[in-house]
Amino acid sequence: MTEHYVIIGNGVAGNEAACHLRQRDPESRITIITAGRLLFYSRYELPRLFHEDCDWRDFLVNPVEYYVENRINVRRNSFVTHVDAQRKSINLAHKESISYSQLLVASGGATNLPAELSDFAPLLNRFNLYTAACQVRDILPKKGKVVMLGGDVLGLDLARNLINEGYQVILVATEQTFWPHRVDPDERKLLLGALTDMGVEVIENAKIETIQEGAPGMSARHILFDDGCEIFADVVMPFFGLLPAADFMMGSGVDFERGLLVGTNLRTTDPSIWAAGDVCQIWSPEENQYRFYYGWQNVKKMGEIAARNMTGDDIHWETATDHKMYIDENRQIVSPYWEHD
Amino acid sequence: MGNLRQPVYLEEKLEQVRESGRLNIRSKALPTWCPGCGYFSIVDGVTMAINQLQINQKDVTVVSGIGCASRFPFFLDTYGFHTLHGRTLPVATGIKVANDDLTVLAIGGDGDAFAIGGAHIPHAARRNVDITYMVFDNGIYGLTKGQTSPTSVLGFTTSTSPYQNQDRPLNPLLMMLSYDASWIGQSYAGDPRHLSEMITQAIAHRGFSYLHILSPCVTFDKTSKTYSNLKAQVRNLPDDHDSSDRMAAIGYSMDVDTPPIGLFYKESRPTLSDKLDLIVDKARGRNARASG
Amino acid sequence: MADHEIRTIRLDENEDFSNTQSYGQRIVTPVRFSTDPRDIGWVRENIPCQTACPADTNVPAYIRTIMEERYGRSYELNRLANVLPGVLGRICSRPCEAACRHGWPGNGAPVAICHLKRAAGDHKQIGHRITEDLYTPTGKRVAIVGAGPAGLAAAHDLTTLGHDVTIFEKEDRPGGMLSYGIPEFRLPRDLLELEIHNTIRLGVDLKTGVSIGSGENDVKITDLLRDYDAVLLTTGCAAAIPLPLRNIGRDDDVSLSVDNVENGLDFLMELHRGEEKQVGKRVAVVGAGFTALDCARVAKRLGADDVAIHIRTTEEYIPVTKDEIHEAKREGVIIHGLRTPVELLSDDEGRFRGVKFVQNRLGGWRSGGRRQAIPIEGSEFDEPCDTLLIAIGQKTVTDILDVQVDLDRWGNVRLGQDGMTSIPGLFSAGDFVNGASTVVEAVGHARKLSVRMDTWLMGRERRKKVVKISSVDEPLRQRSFDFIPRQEMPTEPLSERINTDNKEVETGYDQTLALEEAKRCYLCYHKYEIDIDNCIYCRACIEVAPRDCIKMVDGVEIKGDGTYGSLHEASEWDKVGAIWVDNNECIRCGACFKVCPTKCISITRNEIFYQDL
Amino acid sequence: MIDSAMTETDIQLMFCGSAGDGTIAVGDIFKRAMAEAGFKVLAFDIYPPEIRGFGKCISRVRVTSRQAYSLKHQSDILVSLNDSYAIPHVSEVRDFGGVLYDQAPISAMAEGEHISGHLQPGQLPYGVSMREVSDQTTGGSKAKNIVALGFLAGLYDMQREPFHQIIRDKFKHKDPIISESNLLAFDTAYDEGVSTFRLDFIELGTPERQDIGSKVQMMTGNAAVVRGCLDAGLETFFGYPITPATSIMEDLATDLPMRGGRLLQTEDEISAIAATIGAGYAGARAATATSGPGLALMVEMLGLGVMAEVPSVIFCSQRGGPSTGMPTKTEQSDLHLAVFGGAGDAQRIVLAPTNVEGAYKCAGKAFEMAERYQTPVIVLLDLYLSNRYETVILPRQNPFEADSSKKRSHQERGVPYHRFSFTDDNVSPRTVPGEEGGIHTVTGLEHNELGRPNDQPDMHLKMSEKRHNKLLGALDHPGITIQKRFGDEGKVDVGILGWGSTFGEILEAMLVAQDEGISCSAMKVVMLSPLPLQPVQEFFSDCREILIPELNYEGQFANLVGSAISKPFTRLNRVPGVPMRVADILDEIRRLAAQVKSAA
Repeated sequence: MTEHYVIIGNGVAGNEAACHLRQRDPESRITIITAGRLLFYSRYELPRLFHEDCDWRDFLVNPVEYYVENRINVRRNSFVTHVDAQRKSINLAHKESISYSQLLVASGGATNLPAELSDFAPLLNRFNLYTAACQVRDILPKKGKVVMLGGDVLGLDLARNLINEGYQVILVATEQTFWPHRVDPDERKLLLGALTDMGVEVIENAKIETIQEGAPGMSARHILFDDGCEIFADVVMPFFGLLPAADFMMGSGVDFERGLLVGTNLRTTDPSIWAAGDVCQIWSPEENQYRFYYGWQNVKKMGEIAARNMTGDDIHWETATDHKMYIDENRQIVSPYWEHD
Repeated sequence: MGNLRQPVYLEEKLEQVRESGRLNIRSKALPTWCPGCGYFSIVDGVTMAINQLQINQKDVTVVSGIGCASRFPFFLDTYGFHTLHGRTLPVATGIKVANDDLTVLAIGGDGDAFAIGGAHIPHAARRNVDITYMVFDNGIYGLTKGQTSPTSVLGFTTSTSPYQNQDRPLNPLLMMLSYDASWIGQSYAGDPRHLSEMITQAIAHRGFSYLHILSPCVTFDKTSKTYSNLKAQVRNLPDDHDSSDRMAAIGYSMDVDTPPIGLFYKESRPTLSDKLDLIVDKARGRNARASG
Repeated sequence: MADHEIRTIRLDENEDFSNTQSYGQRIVTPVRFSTDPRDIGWVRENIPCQTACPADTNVPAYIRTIMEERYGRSYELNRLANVLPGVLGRICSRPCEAACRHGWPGNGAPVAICHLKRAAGDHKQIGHRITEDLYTPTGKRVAIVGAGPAGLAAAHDLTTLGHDVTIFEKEDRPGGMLSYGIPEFRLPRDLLELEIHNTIRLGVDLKTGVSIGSGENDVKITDLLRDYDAVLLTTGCAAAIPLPLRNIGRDDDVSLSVDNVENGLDFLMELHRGEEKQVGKRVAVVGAGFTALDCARVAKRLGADDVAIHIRTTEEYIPVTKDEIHEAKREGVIIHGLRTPVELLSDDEGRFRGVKFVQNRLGGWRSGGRRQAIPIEGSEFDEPCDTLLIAIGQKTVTDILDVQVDLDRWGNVRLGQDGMTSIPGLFSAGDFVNGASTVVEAVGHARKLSVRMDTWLMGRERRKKVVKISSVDEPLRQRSFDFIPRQEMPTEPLSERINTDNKEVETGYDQTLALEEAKRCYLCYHKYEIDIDNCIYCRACIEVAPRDCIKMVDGVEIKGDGTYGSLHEASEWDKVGAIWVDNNECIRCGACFKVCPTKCISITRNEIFYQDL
Repeated sequence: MIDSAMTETDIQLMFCGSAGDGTIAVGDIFKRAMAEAGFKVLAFDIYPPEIRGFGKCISRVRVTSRQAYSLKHQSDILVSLNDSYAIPHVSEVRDFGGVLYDQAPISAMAEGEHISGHLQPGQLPYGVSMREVSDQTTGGSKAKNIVALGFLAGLYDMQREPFHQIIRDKFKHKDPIISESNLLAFDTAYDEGVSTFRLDFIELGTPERQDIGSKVQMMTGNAAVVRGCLDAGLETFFGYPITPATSIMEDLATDLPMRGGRLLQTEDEISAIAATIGAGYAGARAATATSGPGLALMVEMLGLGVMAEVPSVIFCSQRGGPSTGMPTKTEQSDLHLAVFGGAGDAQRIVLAPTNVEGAYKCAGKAFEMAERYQTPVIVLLDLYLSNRYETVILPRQNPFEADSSKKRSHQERGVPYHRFSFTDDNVSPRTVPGEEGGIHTVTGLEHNELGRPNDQPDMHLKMSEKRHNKLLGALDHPGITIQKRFGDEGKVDVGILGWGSTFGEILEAMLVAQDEGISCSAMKVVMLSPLPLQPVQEFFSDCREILIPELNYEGQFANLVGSAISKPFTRLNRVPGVPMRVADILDEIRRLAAQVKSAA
């Protein structure tokens, strides 16, 4: 029997793993399962939508032929509902079940939305997927006004792009601002100052009372703060960092806290199930706790480690130092998490 | 409500069905008729009859023409011959003449029997070929997706009678009574118990037996011969009906509004094979055997 | 078969038809009573909500009566199983909903069984008539110790069985945890008092403020055993388990020695006794049950800014409803997972200033689908806070006993086969036996124990469990009902909650919502059967089936206890012995019934019924 | 002139499902809606012989702004209504094309049974809640097809209105609730489609509007036959249901009585042709329609028609043979039977249209010719042409002569009537029953000018000459193209000679070859009997290499041509039961062109 490697997730970790799996086991079957409808594309490139005429084909990391040549079956538009670790099978929402010999969970992170804002979810726009990004592009008028809640590095990347294109950006700063950077109060002050210099309007210490749809003919969104202040905006977007997207692992028996808990070899508590990327919490022997690591390079490395260990190697994740956000000579803020291949 | 009076438990019932052996007479493949088709009832009835009469499956040959009903041989585990449209009876006659030991069932729909094949019926009947001819009458052409048939009722609307059928339907039982068929009965697909009983009798009869089976076409007939209409119409022949009384049978056959089901007419007379044997005997100069 | 009898009974012998025009007429319907294990097993396998309910509530029946807008009848059907429908319609742990067939994969969300239970109570007529089947007085006297859910349930059942019941309650008001442990914003007190009163007014002698124990002024168990024919202990688990910490003794309770550190249960009980309670700005709660959540939400209402619940495992494994977690989070409560408190922190002046936690990882499985938490060495960290509420569990208090009864290794009372403790005539029920569990489990246990007590008191069994099978003429559901989404429970807006501290958060279904939700119930007590003798195997039913619920079968698994297991499907025509409704997959939509050409599909209603012997 | 801002449209959809899924029906709604919107449509359905429940159905629809001649080999969009049938066809969808399928089917399935696992990397998946939406809106799963259609229409920003109109029309004979619930299903899915982000690169574009002064219509070959019959004044029709000709009778059953005509469904083909000839004898324009097996039954009676010189029109839509063969598959293998079938020397006129518009023309002209030349006329269609949809422009003026019979001149009146008199054009003036002074008898026996039986050798010779030579007049019959040449003029390297429905594929292949720089030309022959020999011979002499592609095993048309012309040619015979692939013809053209080059 040839091995069947199944990868849940079509991002950096999953695709990096698929690539290594193919190199190390040329005979095997490799299946990537993803809820999305597209092949692997770079989310880092999405802000390009605001200054170029481009579509998803321009964001593809690998050409279509790559998947044919490497016999990587990307099952798109497929939703995993349950993983049965005992029978080594995966149930998909359309009632098909797929068996695996080794499973890599690399389903990444979903946009975090704090519970107190959950009531307003329908009024918020995301920027996590190509389709969501296109939606923002399509509804945002020229020189339109964007309100960012939180302001993690993904949001700040978008913010600097929007500013350059002449849009207005208002940042409602919270403790998740600069996520996943750990920023002390002094640093925070400096960075927020730099943001203001760049043209971002920063609002600190404000608590949102409600978000409403704007009146007809007015701006599309209306935000009210508890101190009575209000803002009108065309788009309101939450950037509170990412939460692991692995609800389908509930009940599988694999240990799970906020993310899948894995050892430094990226194996979960099930010998045939591995995890990599934003979905996993890796044990850090130095810090004596499970930790998340973000960014293209980190995640890519995880994909490689998982793939190699799945095929018999025994290599380990080494705790990476946290990246710092800094201000460059042009008074622009820079995050190492923005770097990608 | 039956299960309140007499509790039924699945495994006991399954055992009973399996023990009977009638499942073995079915094909492996599922019938391709539309779900709900009355013809399913007929397959079931035939398997029960063959089973009950303890006829060896290999000695059964089913001959049919073209049409939904004529798919029948494919759904039994017996010998079968799916011939041309309307040409069922000549083929069946040939088989019977060649081998008198076979139990030959001829199957056709109302179109196959009375439209294109109508010319053959009187001759098969008067010769008293020892076959069982079952006509599944749903009053419509199913295989060509719903046109009128010779037994479609007056006023029936189909794709070829968009201004309603203006021709009176045939009365097959009356025809058969006048064609001299030696066993004539009628049953209804919605009453599986009665149906299997009638099929059993028809097969058991020696001579040309004609069983007319009323059955709905659930796909193309939503108004005329539906289960609910037929159920409301059919009634049993009175218990005191004398099946040797042809005039009485003719009387009942004329009742098309509330068709009676049961055995209409039955007589015993030499079959085609008997007569062929007689001719052989005559040709060889021997005395004819005692007739009958 | 002797197991079956056919009787013709008047329907209103068991059912109240007072809201229909047929009252007074003789309505007869054929009914079969069966004790066949296959029929009893069917009910157990096919009515998952009822099977999951510790009190054995006939859920489909009460939801069906809501559909008929007979709220009073629905409420009474609930009372047959538990005496506190309005209470459990709010705070039940809802094991039924976890089991509900509507919540199975592919079927959508479970029916809001609990919310409907509440709706039955909310919308019954004012002056609604209560139905009690009262037995002739037996002359037996029973003493019940503790007027919590278990005590009240037992008091009700024993009274209706004809016994004279006296309840001794230590507190000023009856209700136990219901009165003292659960905040008013989850359970309004006027409702609680009404439902308790419904039991007491049957003739129960309730003595409050009477302490049972070994103290000087206490009433002694031995006295009770002497004065009564039987004594039932339902004192529950009213003692908080102390928080184990490093550097303190096993039985030391920090809540007694450190200011601003309290046991959550005591905190709630004192609050409900009417004491003024205060919390600091930052409140930490440790524990993972309803008590922990209640403490956190109360703290929020008492003015705390930051309230966090610290749990040892993760949210996935804590035994509370998801709704409750969601509401708490909406009110601003934060939940931190994988941490265990190890030390209390204090400032230079010795004042409590926070908790030292250790990071955990998940370990092996514990019973009930829960997980172990294993501390990670050296991963301690400090969490500053002003108030600590400890809600890590409750235990029984056995020092009230002046007699020696056998206990199990967890310190709970051990019962014999007949439901009796090791002391003749002394029974026990509820949390006092089972350890801290849920209200519905306490009620259910007390109910079962009452029957055993009755058997012991009377010297014979008086009732027998049978399946009552009655025919149903046609499907009572429409396919469109299956697409109604689960109706969300309306709640007070956040702004209305914190400032008006005791306003009930959930406002209840109105009649429209209740009707919509009731329609969703599959009415699993309906059983669809095919008469094989009349089936022509035409598959018309399979064609219209909404799910893979009608199967071609060649056999059925019979389990060791004589009940049915799964169907053996056949794909080859010559193996298909029957076409059969897989009632486990069946969602009772009635599509097959309508389409069958030979009308060979029948529907029966299958209900657990207690026959007098 | 095409506005440069207008996008040229050329998209092809494929609906694939099991019989009973409404595959063909949904294809029908789609193409009608597209035609309604002003596009050119070419469509062809494939379905199984079973009534329902089993078997694969495919409906392919090509939507273009300018006329297309055949279906494309790769579709832009596949809609799966049944995954097990659709999976083998996934490879027929182009890169960056879309695949629509049911997101939540009813029962659990093993790995690989769902179509989403079979998509090629470049193709784009669109999961649609077909069953669920159908269930919610109509209370059953029957409207899955409508849901798929609604989603598709929403996804590609098609206008709702044409679809609404066609759906209403489709259900107009049913309970209005059914129509409404289907519309609701369509709209619900449409909204879902609109809100679904489209990722493929399929643009519908805009239809090319022409001011043609006449309504563009979309119809099948069989429908065109019906229109031709009606425009030519058909009075009586007799028929017996047979695939793929049944719909001619079905449509006439509705339409003919509206014009005062009469239609009778006879008990078999034998009686159908008999009644047709009887009506023809009585002077009515009469016709029947059948397929190969029915024609085989009719040939005896056809012989009577030839012998008795009674006009009749027989439409024969060919399907896979011999015998019952492949009733729902297309083939061009009844040419021998149509041209030669029957007892004795029984020559008749045989017309074979190449497209839907031609089917209309031939149908109408067949009546003129039958009447004018007093003979049975067979119009030879095939399943592909009978069932395929094309948008056509029918002339505003009725192009057919109402009465083309040769009547007795004034001078001839009063003298004894010779029904079979010898004349210059070999056609005898004819009377019909009821006409004064024209009483006569016809018979299947050989006869003299009076119609009396006569078996003298010279009479049989003269009558045989008469019966054959009178048909030559049909070669110059006005108003009908009996052959036509396309492509390069004059001497060419490769010439393709074709007939019937396959000529569409031939024309597409020839156009591609021309674009590739191959000197080539194509000729269609519409009249197969009598054969227009002279233009065919000229074509042969103009072309260095000749290719004759046809959908039969024996090369029946090639045999017909080869028996008259001695020059060698190449045959291309295929019997797949489906239309010939353009690529196959093109390969052969390239091969022959290379052969010519290397010889030079």
